[in-house]
Amino acid sequence: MPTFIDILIMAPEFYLVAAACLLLLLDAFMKPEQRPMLHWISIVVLLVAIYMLIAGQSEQTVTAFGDMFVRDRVADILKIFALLTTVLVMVYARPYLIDRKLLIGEFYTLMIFAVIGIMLLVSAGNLVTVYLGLELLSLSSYALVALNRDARLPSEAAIKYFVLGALASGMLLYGMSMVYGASGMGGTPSLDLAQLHNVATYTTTPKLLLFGLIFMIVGIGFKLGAAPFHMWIPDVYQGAPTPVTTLIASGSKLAAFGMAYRLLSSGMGDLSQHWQLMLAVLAVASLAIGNLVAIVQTNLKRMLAYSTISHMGYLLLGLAAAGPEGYAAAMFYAISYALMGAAAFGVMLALTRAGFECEEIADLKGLNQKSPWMAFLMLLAMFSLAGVPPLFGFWAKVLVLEAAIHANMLWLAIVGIVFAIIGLYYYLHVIKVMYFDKPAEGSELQAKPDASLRVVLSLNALSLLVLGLYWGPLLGWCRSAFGL
Amino acid sequence: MGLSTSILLTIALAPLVGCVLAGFLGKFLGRAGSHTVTILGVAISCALSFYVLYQLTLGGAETYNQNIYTWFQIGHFNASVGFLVDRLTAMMLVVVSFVSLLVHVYTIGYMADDDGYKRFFSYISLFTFSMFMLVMSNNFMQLFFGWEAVGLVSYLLIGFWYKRPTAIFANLKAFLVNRVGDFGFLLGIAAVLYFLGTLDYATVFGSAPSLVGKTLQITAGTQWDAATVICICLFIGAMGKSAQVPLHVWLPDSMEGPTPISALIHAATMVTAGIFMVARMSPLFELSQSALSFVMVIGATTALFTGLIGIVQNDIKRVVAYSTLSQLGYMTVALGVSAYSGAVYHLMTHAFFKALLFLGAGSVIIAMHHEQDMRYMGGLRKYMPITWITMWIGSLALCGVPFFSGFYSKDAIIEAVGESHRWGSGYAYFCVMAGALVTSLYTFRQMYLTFHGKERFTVVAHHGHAHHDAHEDHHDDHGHHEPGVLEHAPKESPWVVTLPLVLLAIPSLLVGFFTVGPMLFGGWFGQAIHVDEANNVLGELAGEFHGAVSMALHGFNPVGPFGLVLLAFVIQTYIYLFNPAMAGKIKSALKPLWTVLDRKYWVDDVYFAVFARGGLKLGRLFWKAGDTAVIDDTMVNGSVSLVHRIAAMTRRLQSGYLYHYAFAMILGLILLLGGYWFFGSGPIGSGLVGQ
Amino acid sequence: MNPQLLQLICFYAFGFVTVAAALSVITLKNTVHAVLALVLTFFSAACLWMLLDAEFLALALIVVYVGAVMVLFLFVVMMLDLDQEKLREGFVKFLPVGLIVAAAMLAEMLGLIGVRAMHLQVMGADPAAVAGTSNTAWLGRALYTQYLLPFEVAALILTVGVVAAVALTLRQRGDARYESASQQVKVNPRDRVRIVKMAAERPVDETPAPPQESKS
Amino acid sequence: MFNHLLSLLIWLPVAGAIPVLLAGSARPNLARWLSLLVAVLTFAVSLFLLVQYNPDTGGMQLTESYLWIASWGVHYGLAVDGISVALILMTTFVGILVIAGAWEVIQDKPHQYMAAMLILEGLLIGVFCATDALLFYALFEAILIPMFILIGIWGGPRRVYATLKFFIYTFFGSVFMLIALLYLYQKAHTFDLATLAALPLTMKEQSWIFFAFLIAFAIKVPMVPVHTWLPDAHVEAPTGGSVVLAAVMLKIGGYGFLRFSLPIVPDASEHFAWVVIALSLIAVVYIGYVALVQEDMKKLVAYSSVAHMGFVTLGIFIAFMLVRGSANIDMAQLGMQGAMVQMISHGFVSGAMFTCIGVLYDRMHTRSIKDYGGVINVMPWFGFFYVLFAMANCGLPGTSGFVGEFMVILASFAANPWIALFAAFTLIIGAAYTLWLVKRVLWGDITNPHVAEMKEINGRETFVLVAFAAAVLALGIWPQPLVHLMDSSVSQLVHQIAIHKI
Amino acid sequence: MITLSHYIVLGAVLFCIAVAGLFINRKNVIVLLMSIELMLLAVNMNFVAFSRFLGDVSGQVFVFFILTVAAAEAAIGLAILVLLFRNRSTINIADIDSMKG
Repeated sequence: MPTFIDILIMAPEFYLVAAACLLLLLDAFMKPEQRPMLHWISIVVLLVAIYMLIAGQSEQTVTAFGDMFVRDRVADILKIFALLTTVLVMVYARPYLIDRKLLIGEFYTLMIFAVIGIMLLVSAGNLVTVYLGLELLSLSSYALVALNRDARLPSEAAIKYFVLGALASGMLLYGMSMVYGASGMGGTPSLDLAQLHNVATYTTTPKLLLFGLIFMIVGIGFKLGAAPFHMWIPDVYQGAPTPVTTLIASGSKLAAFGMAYRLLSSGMGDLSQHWQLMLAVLAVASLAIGNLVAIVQTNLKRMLAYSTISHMGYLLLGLAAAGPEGYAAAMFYAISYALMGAAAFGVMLALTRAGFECEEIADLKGLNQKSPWMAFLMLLAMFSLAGVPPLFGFWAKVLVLEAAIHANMLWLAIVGIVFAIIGLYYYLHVIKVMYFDKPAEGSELQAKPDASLRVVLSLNALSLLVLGLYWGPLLGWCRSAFGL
Repeated sequence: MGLSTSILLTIALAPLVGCVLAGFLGKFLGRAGSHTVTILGVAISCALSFYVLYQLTLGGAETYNQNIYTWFQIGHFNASVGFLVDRLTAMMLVVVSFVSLLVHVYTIGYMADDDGYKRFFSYISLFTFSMFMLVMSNNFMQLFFGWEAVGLVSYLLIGFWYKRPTAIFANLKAFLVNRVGDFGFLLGIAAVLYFLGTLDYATVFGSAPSLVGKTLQITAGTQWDAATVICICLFIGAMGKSAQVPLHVWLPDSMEGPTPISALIHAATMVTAGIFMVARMSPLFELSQSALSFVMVIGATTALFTGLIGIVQNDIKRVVAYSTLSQLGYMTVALGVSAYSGAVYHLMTHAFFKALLFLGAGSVIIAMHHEQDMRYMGGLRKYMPITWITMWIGSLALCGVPFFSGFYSKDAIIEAVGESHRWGSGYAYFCVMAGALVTSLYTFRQMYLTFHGKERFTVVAHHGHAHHDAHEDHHDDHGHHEPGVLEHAPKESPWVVTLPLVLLAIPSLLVGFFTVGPMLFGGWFGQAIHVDEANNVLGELAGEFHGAVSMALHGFNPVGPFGLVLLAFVIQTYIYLFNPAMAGKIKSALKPLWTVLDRKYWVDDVYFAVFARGGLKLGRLFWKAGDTAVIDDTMVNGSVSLVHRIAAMTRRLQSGYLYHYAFAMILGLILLLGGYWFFGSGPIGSGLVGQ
Repeated sequence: MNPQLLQLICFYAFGFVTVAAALSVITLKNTVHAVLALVLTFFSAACLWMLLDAEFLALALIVVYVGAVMVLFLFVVMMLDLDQEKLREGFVKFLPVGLIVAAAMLAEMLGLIGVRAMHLQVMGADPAAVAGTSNTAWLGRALYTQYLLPFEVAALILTVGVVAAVALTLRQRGDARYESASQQVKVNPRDRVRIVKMAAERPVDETPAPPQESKS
Repeated sequence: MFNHLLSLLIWLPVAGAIPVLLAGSARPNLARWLSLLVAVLTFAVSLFLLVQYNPDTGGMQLTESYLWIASWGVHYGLAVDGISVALILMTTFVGILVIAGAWEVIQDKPHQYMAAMLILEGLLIGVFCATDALLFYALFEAILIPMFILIGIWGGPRRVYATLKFFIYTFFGSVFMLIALLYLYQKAHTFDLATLAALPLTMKEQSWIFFAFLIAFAIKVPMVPVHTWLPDAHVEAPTGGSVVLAAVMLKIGGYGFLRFSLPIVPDASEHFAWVVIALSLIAVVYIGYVALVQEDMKKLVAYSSVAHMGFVTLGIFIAFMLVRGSANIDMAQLGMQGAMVQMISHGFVSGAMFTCIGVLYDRMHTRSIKDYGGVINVMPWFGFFYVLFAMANCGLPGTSGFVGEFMVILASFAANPWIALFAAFTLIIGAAYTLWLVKRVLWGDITNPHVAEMKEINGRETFVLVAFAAAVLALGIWPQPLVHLMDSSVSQLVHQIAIHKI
Repeated sequence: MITLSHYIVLGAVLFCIAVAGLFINRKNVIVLLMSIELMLLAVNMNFVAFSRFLGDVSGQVFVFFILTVAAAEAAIGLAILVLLFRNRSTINIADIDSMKG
């Protein structure tokens, strides 16, 4: 039976569930002209949740509901950043939603449900929780993608996302079932990740365990967007409303990392020598496909989608290293990517207007003349994504490369670095368009006057610079989560 | 009383000050101001040079050898700027400053109408400074500095009339050919440093004997004598600066510069820097018989073959230029037979009479309104008597007629070559003897064509003052008017021009007579020049020397160089004074030979084709094939387009169809499973993942 | 008859039906038929689960899947009025690919699962019976104790399903009339009846205000 | 402040860029004056640095070290030795000149231009005083950003190609260095250069690391065959960009060799010195020929930069042959010093050459040599400077261009006469391409009527050229102060590389 | 006698049928969704069988959650499908390729 302690441990989650329900009710009872209030209320709700998480941090790992829910520093950090990026998304989304008449309660509630899904996922202590958290996140995401109901692309993106997502969870579940079965062969069958950790040592059929593991890796690969399970990413990024894309690109990646960490490290840590190479293969494939195909993109969102794929390749570099250093590096990478992605999409959101999506790279032509500040923020985001020092993204790359070398996978680090060179090209292309090209004829490119957006976006993008100059504490925090 | 640093510094820096003032403040100083400051500077140097010479010769001053400042100091290696002033230097100082001073004065007249008047004075003062630095240097580094600096000024002055395509071609050529020499020179300096560990003259010469037996491995199995390598490398530098075959090609072209420059730089002083340098390096050269043979053969070749070209030249300056080449060859031969004093002595006498000849030629050119072709001259003696007389003095000195200064130096060289037993000395002796004939041939031809015979120009009355002005504007742009047509009758040049002629004629006539005893045979140079006893040909000649008069009288021996002079005199007098048609006949009779000489043995053409055009072709090949095709197009852009192509192919995988996406996922799953199945249950690819 | 043999016969029978129906699902031309084949698959699967003493889940499968999900599928299929022929194009073309992939997959899976080891696993006593309860109670106990949190999360997921489905499909047409909960609650009696004071002889210009309705 | 002199030097220009940016395009003159002020202040601080630095002890001085990333042991570590001080001084000096040089030339968004320049300057200074490898690397790469912007916005017609090529090329090189650094970190658990220098490494490790460093620095220097980015970048860059690129940025490559390859992998450096030497000699000869046939002035000077930088790498690696082959410490020092002096000198000379070309370009808007001819007729003063710098470029004694090449040739003769032979070839080919350029541009009669309309250099341009000329001449006439500044540091370096690690 | 492998093999077969279904039905989204339902059935089959044979309740509980989620998933999936049909008047996957490359 749950005790008060259990509830205390899960306080942020419960609080958010309550808040989400409250928002649903508020939405139903609000006058149409009061609806915009929902925006600020949701942001406050999330900020309070962040505060609760920070305030409730603890050094030790604590579990609730009989190991169903694990609250450790890994989870806390991921949750804090997931919430933070969600706040960013909400702030950036406002003008976009207003322009497209999408500022409806469902957007905010689904967003919060998605965040709850993330939080459960990263705190999962049991395969069931993993699955349910994942589904909570996924289902909310599917709906969010399709939320702009009358546009052509979102429904297409949503159906692709949905079908592939369902397929991926099918495979994941199949893998889970096999792992469950394997755990029972010669021991107590269990869905508990902590107990699964030891299965490798006693099970009579490690083959079965590995077999299940492969299916689970497919599920993880899908969530991360690692090649060859990446196919949904470009279409969904492009088709989804930009704020939703932002969420998928930022918070969702943190969740994916959390899920991978929970399943692979917590659950299958003893088999690391088996899955390391699989992840390495996925990493190489992701790096190759992401970076190569991004080069030929003309749509900015699509380009960023491929860039995401390549970044997940780097993240996998850290995971494949399979040690505390590697996990810390991968988590650092996930955080950095979430912030960079949020900033890049944030600039796009700041430039969109009704009837002007600002999705094509060519739309940014001459941005430096029209709006130098926005161009500068985008420049920071792009250089950071490209991994050019002194920006945040560079250090993230350095860390995962170091982790790979540390794990004696020098070849993987070299592959990673070679693709970084190729990847550089398309980020530079964006900067080239913004800075070196003249504005298109009659271009009305201008930044939204929305003050909150401008301020938060500036902070977001500048944080890439600040964290690039002073990334020690964050790294220390990430490392402390893995006992370093 | 010794030599003080301040005196020497003043000598060196006074012209530099003049140069800077005239160059940068020319606007404020005006024309007169510019030439005043520069002449003043050089005059001070000249006076002090005489003072230094006096001190060293009669004043009992010790050789001065001190560093002025440390240029750089690395580890134990010290590169300094310093002065070494001994008698050799003092002689050079006097020659340089004296000729330079006269040329400065002469320039006032010669360049009177030129727009670049101030610039010109600035340049020649800079040259004087550079030359002082060269001759006063006490180490190789500073020597190289002066060496290159005079090259720079030569470059600037040859291209002084920068609008002329020929001038700017000639200056580039001069600089580059000199650079070829410098290339060897620098390697020689490097070799000196490598073997002896210092660049300071005194130390180098002091430890030079230690070079004996040292070798340098050039290729596997090939050991070269260190001294030979050093000396040949250094001499390559001298070949460039002193225009020895095969690096002589720049000197005739350098006549594109104004005539005072030809006199000062390309005849009297700068081109003799190589001779001076080898004389200065005598302790090193004495260590290598092979190098000296090399020097001798090169010098002999230059002496004869460049002189031959002089016979067929029509340009008054070019005749003198080829004569300079030939005389430089004489000096080099003297070096090659270890008669360093002879070389330096000839350097001095040559400086006076060759400067005189050039300035005289310049005077003629002024009179002829910048017409330089002798075929349009003739009979000028009645228009410009001073020039005529002084030119004759210079010519006789050049031919080596006894009692003239040139005789003493040249005859000594020929004698010395005759005495030498070094490998190649037979060839050298033939060359210098034949050269004596050749010298006289072109000299008399030149004198007759210019001053004697019929006038081959016409004077047309000029119309009005305005025309005159227009003429002046373009006066440096010669060749724009009809050849042989003058607007004024030729007349004697102003005093600023003739005065230097006279002042140069005096030493051309007399300096040999008074100095031959001590300087050539009396060991006047002392420690400055070092000759091994075994090589000391001049020492042997000294035994037969019984005074200047006796030597001159002895020189009237018809079976000797003087006989050749006489022969030439007879031939040329007959041809040019009595039978002018004869010249044409000889020319057509010896057409092939004439062509060879007129084309200058095709050396220029070959150089141009091989080095200039060949270099450009090679460069274009490197650029287009190497940089553009291989590196940029194939490697750089090629890999970019390869990446693009792969990307374009890969993007097709993203077909947009849901079932393809699912297919990809399942394929991925199958591959992972298959990989696992294939590699078995052991750690997959454990070789790739280290634990 | 040996109950074990009977079980085995039942397994093969239902297993065959399950597989055959599943194959029909993916091969039948008519989508409605395919849905019905899926229903059959679920039914036979439920029967197979019955063989495993998993009564609750077997029934739930029928209730939830057949009763709810499949009906929803049928509803959508029929509503969308699909062009069946077009949707079948290329079926034969891709059949070999599908078969090859599926066969490869199956071979790998069977090869890796280690069927032989599992062959040794025989069915023991019904664990629910061992625990002394029914399958439902056994399951329920676990669900409400150990799996309480997931249970709550499942509720949340269902909520999301509702919210999402509504948000996506609820179409507010201009001519439809809705009840506005907030306005119903906030209603003020004074708004309902308006007492209009009017002079007897003057004509009324203004029409009475229509009842307040939300169009948004 | 005395303890933070280096930080001040780095961050002053970077921070100074902010007000310049804020001045905005509406107040271009304010931006110009502000940036000039910042540049002058930076130069003043660097002079103060010169005073503070004690050249006699030679070791790292004015050290600043703060733990930057605790968990990685990365330090914000700054210190200078004589080599750094010299390079920093050159950077700040050139910094003033590029800002003065861009004054009214840059009309489009001058505030951004100036700010980018200042940031670039700060980062460059940072590179020269970083003692932590990771800090060095970060700055090394960060430099690309402002340079990318500078070329891309204010560059010529093919600027996009050029700047992308520049960026990717350089990035390509440096990432391998990053891998090498991370590998070293695995072994040493620090990025501190001094510790890495003492780290024992097997020959195999050294070789790999050597090549990783080589590719990074070779591209930066640049060495043949990875030099092709440079002509393109130079041709398209604005004048100031070209000046900084040639004068300072290329030096990072040489500096990197000194700071990384030599101390960390000395044995591999010795073993593969022939590779670098061969490439350097190819640079001198091959690139010399390529430069000869260029039709674009900037390209010609760019190629000549490659050739001249060949002396830097040559001098650095000659040292190994001398120290290890014949234990000739003096000559090794001479070679190393030569390389250093050549770096500084090339900074001034190439900077001046590019400034001159910029002056011409501002008037004619073409860099094609054939469009010019007879410029001296209308711009005599300009001609004076042009000839001066051309002479410096072909290594005339009395100019700075001579000193370094002289030293390197002298030293290389001691290593092997053949090396000296090829190196000395620069005397000929260098003079050929430079003076042929001068001939075609400066001398001759005016053939193009546009040339006749060209105006003599104005006061600002004169100031810039005079400053360059002063530096070129001062260094040529009396190199001893510079040599003395670096002497003990170079000496330490040479002694350090004499020690075998295996 | 029924053994675990019977059920597991059945599950594998169902899984592969689902996979085959994904491939051969390249047009109809609904059949794709049904294939995925088959896949989930295979998973459930595994879980139930493991649970029963290993005598552990967790497997069956997991199936319970899968069923629940599948219901919600079906609702959302079909909602999206309806939306798609409204926008495109087709659910033919071959026509839904506005985004590619």
